[in-house]
Amino acid sequence: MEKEIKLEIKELKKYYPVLKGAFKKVVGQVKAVDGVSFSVNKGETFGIVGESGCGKTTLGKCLVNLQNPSSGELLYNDTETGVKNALNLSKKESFKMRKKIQIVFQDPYSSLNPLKTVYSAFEEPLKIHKMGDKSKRKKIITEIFELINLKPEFMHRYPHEFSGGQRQRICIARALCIEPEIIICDEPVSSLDVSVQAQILNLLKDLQEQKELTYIFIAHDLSIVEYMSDRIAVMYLGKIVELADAKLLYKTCKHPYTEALVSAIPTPDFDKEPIRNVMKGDLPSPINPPNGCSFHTRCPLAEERCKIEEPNLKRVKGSENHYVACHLVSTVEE
Amino acid sequence: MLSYFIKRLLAVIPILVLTSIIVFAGLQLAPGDPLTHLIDPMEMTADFDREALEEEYGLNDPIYVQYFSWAGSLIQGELGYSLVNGAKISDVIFRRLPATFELAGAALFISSILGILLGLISSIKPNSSIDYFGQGFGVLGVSIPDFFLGICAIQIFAVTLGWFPVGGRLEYGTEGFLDRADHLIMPALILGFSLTAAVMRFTRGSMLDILNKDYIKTARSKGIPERVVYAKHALRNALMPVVLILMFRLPFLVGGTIVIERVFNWPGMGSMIIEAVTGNDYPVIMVTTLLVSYVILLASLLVDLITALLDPRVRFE
Amino acid sequence: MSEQTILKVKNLQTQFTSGNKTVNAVNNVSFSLKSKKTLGIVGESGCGKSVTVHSITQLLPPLGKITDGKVTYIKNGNEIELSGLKKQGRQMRSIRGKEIGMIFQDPNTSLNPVYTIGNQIVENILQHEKITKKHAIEKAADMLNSLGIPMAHTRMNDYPHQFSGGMKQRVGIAMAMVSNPSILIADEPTTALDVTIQSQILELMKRIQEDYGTSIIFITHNLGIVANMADELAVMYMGKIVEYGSTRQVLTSPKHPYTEALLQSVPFVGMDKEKRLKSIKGSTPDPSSLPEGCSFASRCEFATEECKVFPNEFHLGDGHHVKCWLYKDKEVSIKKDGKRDKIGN
Amino acid sequence: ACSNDEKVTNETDSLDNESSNDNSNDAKTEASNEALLVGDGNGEVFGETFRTFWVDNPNGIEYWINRGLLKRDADMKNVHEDLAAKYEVSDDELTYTFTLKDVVKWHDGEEFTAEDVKWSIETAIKFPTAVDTWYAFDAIKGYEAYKEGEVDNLEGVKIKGNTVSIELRYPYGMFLQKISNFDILPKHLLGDADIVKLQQDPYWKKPIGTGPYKITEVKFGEYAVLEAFEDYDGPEPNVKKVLYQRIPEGKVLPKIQAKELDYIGALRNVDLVDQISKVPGYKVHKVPQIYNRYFMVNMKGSQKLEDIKVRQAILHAIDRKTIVEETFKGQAEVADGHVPPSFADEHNKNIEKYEYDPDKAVELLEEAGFDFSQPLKIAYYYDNQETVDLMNIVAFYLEEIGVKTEISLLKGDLLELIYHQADYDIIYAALSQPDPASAIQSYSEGSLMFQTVWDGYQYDQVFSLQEELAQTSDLEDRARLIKEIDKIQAESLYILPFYHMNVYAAVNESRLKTAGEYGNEWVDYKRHLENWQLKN
Amino acid sequence: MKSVTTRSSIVQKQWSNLKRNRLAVFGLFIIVVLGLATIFADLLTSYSPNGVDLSNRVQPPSTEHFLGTDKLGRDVFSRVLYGGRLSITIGLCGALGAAFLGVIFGSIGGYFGGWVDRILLRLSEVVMSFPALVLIMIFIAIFGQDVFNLIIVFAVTGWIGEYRLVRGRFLSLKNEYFVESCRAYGMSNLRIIFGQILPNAITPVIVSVTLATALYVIAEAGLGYLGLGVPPTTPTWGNILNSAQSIDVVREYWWLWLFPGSVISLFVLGVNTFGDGLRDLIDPNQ
Ligand SMILES: Nc1ncnc2c1ncn2[C@@H]1O[C@H](COP(=O)(O)OP(=O)(O)OP(=O)(O)O)[C@@H](O)[C@H]1O
Ligand SMILES: Nc1ncnc2c1ncn2[C@@H]1O[C@H](COP(=O)(O)OP(=O)(O)OP(=O)(O)O)[C@@H](O)[C@H]1O
Ligand SMILES: [Mg+2]
Ligand SMILES: [Mg+2]
Ligand code: NI
Repeated sequence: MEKEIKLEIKELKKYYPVLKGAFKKVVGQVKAVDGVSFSVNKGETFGIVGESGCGKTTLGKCLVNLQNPSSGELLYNDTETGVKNALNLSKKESFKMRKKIQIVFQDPYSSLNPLKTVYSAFEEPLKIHKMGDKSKRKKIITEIFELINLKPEFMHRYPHEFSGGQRQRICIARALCIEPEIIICDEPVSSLDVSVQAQILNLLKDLQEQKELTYIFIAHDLSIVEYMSDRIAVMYLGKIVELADAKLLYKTCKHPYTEALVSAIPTPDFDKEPIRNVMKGDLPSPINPPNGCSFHTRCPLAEERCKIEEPNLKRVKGSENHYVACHLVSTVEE
Repeated sequence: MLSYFIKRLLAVIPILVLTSIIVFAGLQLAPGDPLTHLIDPMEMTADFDREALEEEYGLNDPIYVQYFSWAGSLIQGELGYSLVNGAKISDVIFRRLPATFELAGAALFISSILGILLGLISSIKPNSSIDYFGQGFGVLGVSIPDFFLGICAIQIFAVTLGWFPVGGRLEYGTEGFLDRADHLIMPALILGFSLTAAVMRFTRGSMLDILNKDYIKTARSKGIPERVVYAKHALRNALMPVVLILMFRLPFLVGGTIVIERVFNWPGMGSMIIEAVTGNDYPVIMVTTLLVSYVILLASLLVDLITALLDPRVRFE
Repeated sequence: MSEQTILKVKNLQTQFTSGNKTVNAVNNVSFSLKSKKTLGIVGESGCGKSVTVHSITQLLPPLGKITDGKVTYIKNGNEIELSGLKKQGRQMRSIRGKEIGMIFQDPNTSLNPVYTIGNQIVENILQHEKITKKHAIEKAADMLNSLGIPMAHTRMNDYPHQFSGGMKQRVGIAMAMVSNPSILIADEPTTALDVTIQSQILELMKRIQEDYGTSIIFITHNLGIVANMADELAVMYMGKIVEYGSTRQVLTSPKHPYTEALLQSVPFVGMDKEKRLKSIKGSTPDPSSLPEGCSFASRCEFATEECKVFPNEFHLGDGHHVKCWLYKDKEVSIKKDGKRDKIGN
Repeated sequence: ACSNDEKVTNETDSLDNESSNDNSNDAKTEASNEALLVGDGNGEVFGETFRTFWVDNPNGIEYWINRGLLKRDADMKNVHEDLAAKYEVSDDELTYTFTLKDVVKWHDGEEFTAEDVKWSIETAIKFPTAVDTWYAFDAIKGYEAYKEGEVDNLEGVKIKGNTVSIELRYPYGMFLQKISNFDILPKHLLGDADIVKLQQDPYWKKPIGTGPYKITEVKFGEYAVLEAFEDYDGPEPNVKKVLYQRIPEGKVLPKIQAKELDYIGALRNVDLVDQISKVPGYKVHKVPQIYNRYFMVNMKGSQKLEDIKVRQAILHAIDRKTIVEETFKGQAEVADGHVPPSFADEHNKNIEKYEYDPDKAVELLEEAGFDFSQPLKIAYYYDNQETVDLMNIVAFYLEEIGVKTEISLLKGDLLELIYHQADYDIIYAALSQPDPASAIQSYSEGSLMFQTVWDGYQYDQVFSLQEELAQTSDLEDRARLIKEIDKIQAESLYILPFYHMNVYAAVNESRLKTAGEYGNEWVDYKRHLENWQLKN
Repeated sequence: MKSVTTRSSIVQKQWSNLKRNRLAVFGLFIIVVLGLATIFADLLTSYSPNGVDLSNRVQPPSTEHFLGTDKLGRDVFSRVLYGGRLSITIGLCGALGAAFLGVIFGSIGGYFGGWVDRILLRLSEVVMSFPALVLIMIFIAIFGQDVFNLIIVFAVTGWIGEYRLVRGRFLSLKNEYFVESCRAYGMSNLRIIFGQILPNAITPVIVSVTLATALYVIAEAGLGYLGLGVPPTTPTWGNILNSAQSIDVVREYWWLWLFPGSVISLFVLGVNTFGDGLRDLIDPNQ
């Protein structure tokens, strides 16, 4: 089956200025996202993992236009109008774009305005995008409520009357109600209790099936990303260090960082070797990322070359869908 | 630390300039005319030479010239002359400032010590009777207008009991501080009263806040005695916002000084400001407000410094 | 049993009262900690894990109160009843830090920002040992060094904000361990940390246990971590221990429906994508208005009428206990000494 | 000179002084035993610096330390020699010749000369706020040219040895009285100062004069110590030392009750005078002085009061007698004109009186077709409590007869607000004047009032009387003219007279024996300071 | 399941919480009693606040004149009531005006950040470095004594508190996910600011307005005492106290200052305790 590319990112960068002093002089830059390229196919789930602060959220926000990328291209394949670079759209077009890509945030507690009823949380986006009149909107919302397994009579309640899991379902539903094609899930379960995480993950899977949605699934928990995604990108300090099919990644990870990540995942599986590859040191500051391979400061295998030369993301030799940015892995130029 | 201080100092400069411009501009807006305070308008005759007068007071230069000549001479320490009585402002301030500093300083000293102490006591046993007493005192302190309290105090302690003089600061023949301490006690206490209450309330709130912090739990988990937990771990953290609030309260203190000086006939800057305002004495208003605001800015610098001393996060910023 | 018990908690009940609401944050909890072993406590947020361990050292928030139960610390055969001590009394304080060290969840907030980390560690030493300050500093530096903080001597003059999260947690551990306590209570010590840092800290804690022979109470909500860390495991739900046993027992053959569901609701690496996760319906009830009976009943797929009454504890052998009516018939009645090791009512 | 004294009663600055309850240290008691303790009833004395003696109501201390060529009697009419040994007036009353005393020394030892006199007159003409000399110095020959700076020399003033002759362009009836109130300042100290910046000269920090006392110590805002001047050319004063204190009004009574004040003049606070008179040993003396309270009518801007009946009605509506009796406890009199009865010669008993008669007031208003729906705008510009009280009383009485009122306090550029914007129907004023002629001066052609808000209401009869008055020096003629002008005022009511306030001086008679003459505190008159004596 | 909660039931719940705070209820009681008394002053006294009665000057309290009479024979009780009406209005309007400015500036500065914010911040620092009373006095000297001017002046000099509060709230709230998601589906900035964030930032402002009202009532009294408040011919609490500047009033006519002063203190006390109660309700930690 020929895969249809839904979204393609080329060399996306987002630098935040570091301001200092009374005059707010720019003294440096946080390279939150530093040259990321990938493409997402229609209907797939593209997972992104990485440690805290590596730029996952920033990337996600860039994709939905909540942050203006510093540079790069964001090609969006609209079912109606074809491929467009989402970064240089007119105001009107970008408003339309918003309808197509939606985002679900990490914290369902702060994702809903505590002073607005859930109903109005749904109604606002519908109103803004002029979807239907009052009764039509009510119908849409009622349907959505059923879709997420909530009783429609809860519609007029305030967010604080819902549990975390319910809220996250509401957030997902709200993102869905304007019928987007892509949903970015930024750590949608990490602030939920373990017992309700599964509800959300299952719901996301069900919805994807029903609505042919494309997901970009962000998390720092490799096991969850792996479970949810078709392909996974591993981020480190604003860059993708490894990108592969989910099944492959866990078994045949190439990058030392991915290895460390995989081995650090605690599993309640007694047969698994306990922690074997403890990585030294902390994540360096993205303000002054190390030269060369940004991972070399923590890499157990680092060589001289790694300190000087920055590795590019290249395809792993002998593997079709597996890319890695490491000097120590034999790759092929494309 | 030094460089931090210098940086803070430099950051204040634009505010200083802005302040002076605002003060100047504001007073240009004033329709007031000091001339009519020299001579009753009813006595003015038709051939009264107004222009000469304006020239006498330099009121007819273009505005920016007035500003620059004013600002220029300010920098040289030349503060100008009062329109109303022709006195050299620097002389007047020099004469009045010590009185105000004495009063405000005493009030600030008393109230910060007392306020912090009371707040601390209150916070250690929240909802105890001591705490209720403290809270009651706190809310009373911020509720009673200080001049009213002053009037009551005069009536009770000066008029009825005769413990303290009715007002004033010094008199013919008295020189030393102790000679006039009896004049100072009542106004300083009254002026400090509401500040004490405010500081007390704030210290209490801040302490209760800090006592909920995780690191207090950590400290307790080490088995150190409660008094060390309070004195070492909680107080220093709680003090930072208190120092800040003291700073924020400083303008109130100055405002209070104005009123209290009036109540107690204290010959300080406050009465001078009132006089200048009622007399439309521009130069004096300008210079004194500017001076007061600079003192407050200076105090804010000081507060920053203290905060930096108390809080390494600021220091190493 | 050959293993020595070092801490015994019996029928502990801790309440929070605010206004007219009373929350039984910890309800009838009993467990014991064996010397040089690790006891894991898992459970969802708000199930009472922290309150349980804070009750041991009586470090409860102002509104919290131990209303029932006994906490006994056993040192060299001497039993000290901690629950009978005065909250801030000398005896209680001599236990804290000296006998029982604690590490908290968020290293970013659990260190006092205005004192150097050296100061904060030394404080603990000087409180419990009669040595000179110089010695204490030496000792603290050694401790930090052994926990993998390079140049410990100079770094001791740094303030917490100059440290990264992982380093701060190491400082926290150093602070708890520096007086060489017999028990270390770690309240979700890695939840706020990244996976890679988390594994560093976990390694460290294991090493400490080996080096110092410390008994550890390890709180987490991550089943993966307990599998690695704990010898015994208590699963808590709404203030009660619903299942208790060796880690292997509990994780490989979970008995309580809650434990079981919990295990099946998290994906693990390499899991079959097509397989649906098991989701527990509903969410945790409001702790201030718990229904009668088994508090899990409303979410339990096996719930019956019986669950309207709170289940007894059933002993399934090898120290595996569960509180669920499903096991009322499966209880192995080994009453060796005539006494039934009963946890519940 | 006269004064805007109302404004200073609200004096904030204040200073130290002793309360009745404080009986502190010996040094002070000693000091007070030997010194005459004088209070500044005026309230504005040397707050921050001394003010140029020529401006309106400057310090109150200058009468102790400085002098003019002549000195008036306490009744403000006749004059005597002071710095001048003798004076002559030419028959046409255009030339005045003053022969100075031979040896007069300034406090710094320098000799007083005719140069000082000439310099003082010239400088005062150029000094903008030298109120005292208005009108009088205008009459000097060459005034215009000198004032405009066309010439360097004032033509009318000539000196020859120790005589000074002043030539006028036209007769000025009050010239001698005016010159008697004019302080001569030392040219050798102030001669080089920029005239418009004269006030800023360091001289004013501790001024010197030729008077019987010199300043030895000043604490601005608090007190000044005066000592007898050893080279004084007149009789040596009995009292060698004077402690001149600045006392806020509120502190006068405690001070007096503690017997820490021997003399204080210019007392106007009714309650205070009442209470002082009850303190044993003290006596209050009523001072012959004109101090009037009245309303000016806005004749031009306000159509409402155009009809004289309305103006009459306002006076009829207000029970001035009760106000005077109740709130002033008899320390004031209802005014019909501008000259109080105490100036018997100039007081006109036969002028129109407007008694309290609300019914008549209503009647008059109705006759005049007064629009009761529009409020009467009352303005005032003194912001003290007493004025506010009076405004409230006036408003109350007017509202009793159905006239709405709108009271506003003018602030800011008063000249502009009063004379040009003039957004009021009546405006309150309270002025003290040294003599009857000055009291009626706003009814002269040169007054700002006539030139602005009374514009168009020419009053030829008054103007010619005023002109005659200005040129007449004969006291009887003057009295007649003043009476006449006052009568016209009372009939035309451009000014609504309210009352004459009494002014008092308080003396601790158990300690101080004064010469028994008390005049207008704001004017230089013969106090016979050298005869003052401290008992015991 | 729980019954459906509506906004009014939230209010009800808060109200019942408030009721439990006895001090706050006490404060509210004072506010209501004094407020009603001033509103219905004409029912409580037959004397006009400006009714001069020169034959009855400075009478001590009696059955006829409940709180005595002043120097013009006006009934002090009536003046205190009518004066309170204006004083409370001034205080409240001043506080509301200041809050309005503070909220607008704070929302705009906090939401947009950048140079707008920096300018506002500098401005607030400058305003803050002037003592409010001095600033107010200068403003009054410039614009004249007038009730409306006084309110404006209070607003112009008093917005800093609310500004900082709202700005702070905005700074933290603008990064909350619910705001981000509003932006994600394309809501306009104005709607986000005023429709979404502001309601969440407004509760502390309510407390602040309450406490500011107390502050301004005191400020009005202080200014009136100094003779710099509203025109002295209008009775307000401050202007009534103006007479207490002279020591003989303090000595001899205690009822002229003791009663109005006590009423001010009582009212402010009520407002403060009520404000504290409200704050406890909103932020139980403080
Ligand atoms: N608005 C901002 N201004 C400046 N720096 C920012 C901003 N937002 C994020 N950053 C910085 O960019 C980097 C990447 O942040 P981002 O939130 O994208 O990380 P993340 O991978 O989502 O982390 P987490 O797992 O904690 O959510 C961080 O170092 C962060 O400090
Ligand atoms: N300070 C407090 N005041 C009132 N109730 C409290 C307080 N602390 C805890 N509780 C109650 O005790 C219960 C258990 O809290 P506890 O902190 O022990 O949970 P936990 O299992 O540690 O959760 P987490 O995983 O979030 O740390 C909570 O549900 C709460 O209702
Ligand atoms: Mg993130
Ligand atoms: Mg916890
Ligand atoms: Ni005069």
